[in-house]
Amino acid sequence: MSTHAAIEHGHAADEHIHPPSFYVKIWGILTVLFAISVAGPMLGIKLVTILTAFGIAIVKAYLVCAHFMHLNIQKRWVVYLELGVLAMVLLFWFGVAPDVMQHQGQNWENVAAKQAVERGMAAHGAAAAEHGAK
Amino acid sequence: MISHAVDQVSTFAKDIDVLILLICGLVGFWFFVAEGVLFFLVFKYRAKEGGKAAYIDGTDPKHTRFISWPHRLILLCDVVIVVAAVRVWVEVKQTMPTPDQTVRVVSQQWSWSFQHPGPDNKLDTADDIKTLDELHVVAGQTVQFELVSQDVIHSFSVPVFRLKQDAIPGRVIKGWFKTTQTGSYDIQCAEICGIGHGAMVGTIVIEQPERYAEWVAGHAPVAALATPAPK
Amino acid sequence: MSFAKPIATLRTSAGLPTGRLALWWLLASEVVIFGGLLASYVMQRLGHPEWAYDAEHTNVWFGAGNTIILLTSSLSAVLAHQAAQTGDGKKAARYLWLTIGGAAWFLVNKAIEWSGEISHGFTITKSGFWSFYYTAAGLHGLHVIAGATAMAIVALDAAKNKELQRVEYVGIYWHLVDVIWIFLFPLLYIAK
Amino acid sequence: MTTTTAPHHADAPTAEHVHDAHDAHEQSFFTKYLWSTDHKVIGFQYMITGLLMAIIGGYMAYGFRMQLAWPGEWIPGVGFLSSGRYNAFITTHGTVMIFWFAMPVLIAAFGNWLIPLMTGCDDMAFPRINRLSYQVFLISAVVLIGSFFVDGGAFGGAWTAYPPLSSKATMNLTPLGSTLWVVAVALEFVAFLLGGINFITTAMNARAPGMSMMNIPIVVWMIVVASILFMVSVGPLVAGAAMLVFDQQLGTHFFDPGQGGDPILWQHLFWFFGHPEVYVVLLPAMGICAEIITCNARKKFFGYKTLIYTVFATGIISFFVWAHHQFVAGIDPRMANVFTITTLIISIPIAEMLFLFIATLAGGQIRLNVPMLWALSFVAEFLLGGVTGIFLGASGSDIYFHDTYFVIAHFHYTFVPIAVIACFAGFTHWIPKMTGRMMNETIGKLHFWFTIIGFNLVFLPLFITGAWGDHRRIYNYDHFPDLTNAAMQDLRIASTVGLLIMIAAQGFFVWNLLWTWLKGPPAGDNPWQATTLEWATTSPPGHGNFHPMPTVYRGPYEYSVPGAAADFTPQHLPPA
Repeated sequence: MSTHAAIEHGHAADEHIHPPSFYVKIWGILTVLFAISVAGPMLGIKLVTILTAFGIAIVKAYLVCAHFMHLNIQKRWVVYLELGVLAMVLLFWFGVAPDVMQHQGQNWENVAAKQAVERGMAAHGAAAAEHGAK
Repeated sequence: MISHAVDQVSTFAKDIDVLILLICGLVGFWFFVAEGVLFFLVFKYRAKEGGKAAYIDGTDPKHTRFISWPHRLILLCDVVIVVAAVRVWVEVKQTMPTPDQTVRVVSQQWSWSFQHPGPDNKLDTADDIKTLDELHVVAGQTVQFELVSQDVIHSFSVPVFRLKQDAIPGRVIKGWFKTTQTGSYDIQCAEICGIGHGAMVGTIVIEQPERYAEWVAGHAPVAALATPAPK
Repeated sequence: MSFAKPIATLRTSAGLPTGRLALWWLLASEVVIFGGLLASYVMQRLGHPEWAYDAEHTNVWFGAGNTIILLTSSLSAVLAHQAAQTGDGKKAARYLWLTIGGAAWFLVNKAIEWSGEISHGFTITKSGFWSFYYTAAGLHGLHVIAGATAMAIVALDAAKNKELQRVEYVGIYWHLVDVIWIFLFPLLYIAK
Repeated sequence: MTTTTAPHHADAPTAEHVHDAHDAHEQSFFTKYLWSTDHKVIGFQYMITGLLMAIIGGYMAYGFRMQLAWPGEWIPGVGFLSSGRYNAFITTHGTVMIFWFAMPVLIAAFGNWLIPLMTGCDDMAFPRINRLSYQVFLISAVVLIGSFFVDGGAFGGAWTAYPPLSSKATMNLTPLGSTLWVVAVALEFVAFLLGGINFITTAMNARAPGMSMMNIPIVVWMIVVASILFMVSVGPLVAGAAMLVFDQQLGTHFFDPGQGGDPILWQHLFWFFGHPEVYVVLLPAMGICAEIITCNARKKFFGYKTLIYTVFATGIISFFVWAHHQFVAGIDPRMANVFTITTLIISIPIAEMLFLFIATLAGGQIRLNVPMLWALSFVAEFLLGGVTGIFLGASGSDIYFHDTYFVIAHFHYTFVPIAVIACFAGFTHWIPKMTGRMMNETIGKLHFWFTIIGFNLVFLPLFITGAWGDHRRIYNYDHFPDLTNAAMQDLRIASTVGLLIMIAAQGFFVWNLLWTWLKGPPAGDNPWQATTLEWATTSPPGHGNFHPMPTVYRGPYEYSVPGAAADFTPQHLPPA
């Protein structure tokens, strides 16, 4: 059967063995990236923080998935499966955010959430001002 | 069909009924065609002594056209329904005509309370009329309502208006209706809200301007006392 | 009672071992569970700027320490897999125990961190941020415990050179736990 | 492991040889029926548990329909139904029928029976996980039933459990019942996640040699796609269930608007799962009917590949439509337009599927035996459920129909065909295989006709009461002046009478089961002369299912092949 030939072939591709040093190298890159992501916020620039924190998280996740989980030598559809599932999470986000992230929309207003934001900002603002004065 | 049993009392009630009739016609057609074909085929191709079934895999265009053509027609029907439904939706939920009057509808377990603007026709002033379970509006006027909830989710449903909107605690949701005749009708809670849900009923009283003015005059100063203050 | 594997377990019509196939589906289901939680968190967080003040009270150093622990334990998990590939069950088991050690260290850190926060009044009911903080990190912590338990079982077998393919499977699961933390760390600790 | 290999194993592949001999163990009653890892036994466990839970759900329906027909009267077997108990009854009815009847029977029971048999292997890929899945499921059922006996009684906030009603004990008045409800549902999700991974893996990996993707029987495809849909859609709700329990028991504010939470978030979490869930139970039901219709029409399925692609399309689109349950529930009205469009798009693949079913009949030799009657009635009744959905998917008309009895009638015209009709279709079709005995055709037809008549009598009147404004979840319409009139009450009574007929009709089913048990004639290997692999083995299949393991040479529905001697050519038959 042709499917069986494909299976054997697939197996051979999965069973690729890297030397331990390869994994240590990946770990080294991960550690450096991690250091940057911790250092980023210390600059105190919001945009840099977001970029270093989440950009690097994505790169790190990619490295772990590709080289530690071996998704790079896995069957293609496995990657598509995981990405497809992730796409459903994004779909959920975009379907829900207009109602939950926004506190106001056409003919409606989330008064309670706005009040919670104001209350929180005021309380913490006062606290922060106090903190700054010290 | 619906107006037979439930009056059309708002301006958009008719539009919703027409939409329902349109959908009824379109899907009814397909329903009866499909059922008809189904029963016809079951009858025509019932097992016969020594008969042999045809060997059809359903890839030949000669056969598939019996499916693909109805399919395109259904798509067309879908487009018609979407256009009609969205038009009605936009009219009822997305537009906001300039109101003659604004009222506040407050839902709580398990009653409705209403805040009428009073003689000055402005909400949140001293002469507001607060009532329990009874909403008074003027026939022919456009009324805007602000829907709020004190505790759990309720739903402001007035079948004669064909109007329904959930009240979400923490949110103010606005809507409108324009009445077309006088009468008094049910306001029902359409979202389960606890053990009293089955008894959460209010009345909407639609009156001629004179009667309404009388009611306002009779209730304005002292009405505040009649309110149970559900804080 | 010894358990005889059915033929069904040993077939590979889809082209990859049954255990790994199931694992990818398990991971898919984990992705949506965490995805749903984090999507809810992110949209609420963006809608509530005041949560940033709550986030200031999280301890970046605990988070950072735990990140490096998990990254390193991922390395030892993949080294265990590598050892299993070469057929060295004893070495694979040693690496797995090292990974379990990382998991334990992670949990100890977490316990110290949380008890400190709770004693300062930052409990799960303090605000929306803290609710999500404890729920997300708690759910992740449960996965750490589950992963460590699974690794312990596999390590006992692997030391006897049995079921070596499972070393890879627990490893993949462990990397998922790591990847989830890679996103939790900036979401809960860094973004302020 | 003993390797007592029977002689007819000779032509099985050697690699698989050693492993299919575990029937050599002597097994006690406990290990054979209660602690078994055999997929057939687990299938029976799911089937029996599901049917017992259906009795509970049916009892609830009996209770509240009687209350609605004769409000405030004493109900035989139930007593007086207060509004709190009424709410608990409708909540439990909905939850049980979907999570503890439709899912275990259609996916778990038929999935367990059919996937290994139809794909030609000896068991599930993970028999012990399979057993664990059933045990978790059983615990979840016990937790749910237990919620009726705790302080405050069972949860009464409807199966959608919208907070803050579900999250605050001061509002729902069921401090423990509501938490037990969430825990039970969450446990059920875990059970079906475990089961689903098993089904998917087995169907993907454990197929008999030669069974390519396009040789898989439709029902297996359907159960696999349903399991995938379930797995992907349930994730956010699992997280949501944890959040809801924390809100109830720890005092967090995930869904509490007063403290920065948002009740709408739960609605989205719930319906993001809740809508695909409809297809999770619909697809296996359609698969079961596809098997029965092809077999009894003696015809190849019309457009097998088209159907499979349509199923994929349905599965994907089903993720894009969830907010049509929330049109008037406080979401932004602009979003409603998007979801109206996606909702009407999904009518296309569903219509396509039903057309393919109908087209399969053309040119056939239709045997109207009991399974076929059930399967055809599935198509006939589901059509009505399908078309009435358009009224609710179109935002404009949903403003009026939302949360009325029209909705109830609509989704019962989908769920009753799914859970009851397709379940009986599959049951009567495969029980000869699973037990080795034929059921009685005459009793079966009586059962069929009385159930169908009862069912239509229950729900046709409800379309009308719904259109006339009856709202759901109301224990007594006497409070609503506009809804208190004799015509509507007559319709409500008609509906209740229909339910009594439907319940009484199940007596025929019990009679038929007893008859089959006591004097059912032996079924033989292939009583329906079907082509798929499960009919290639003995009835009931022994441990290990096939001796020897089969090899597949052709597609699943080779009926009435021109030139062939018989009008069916089984999948495992080597080409001449």
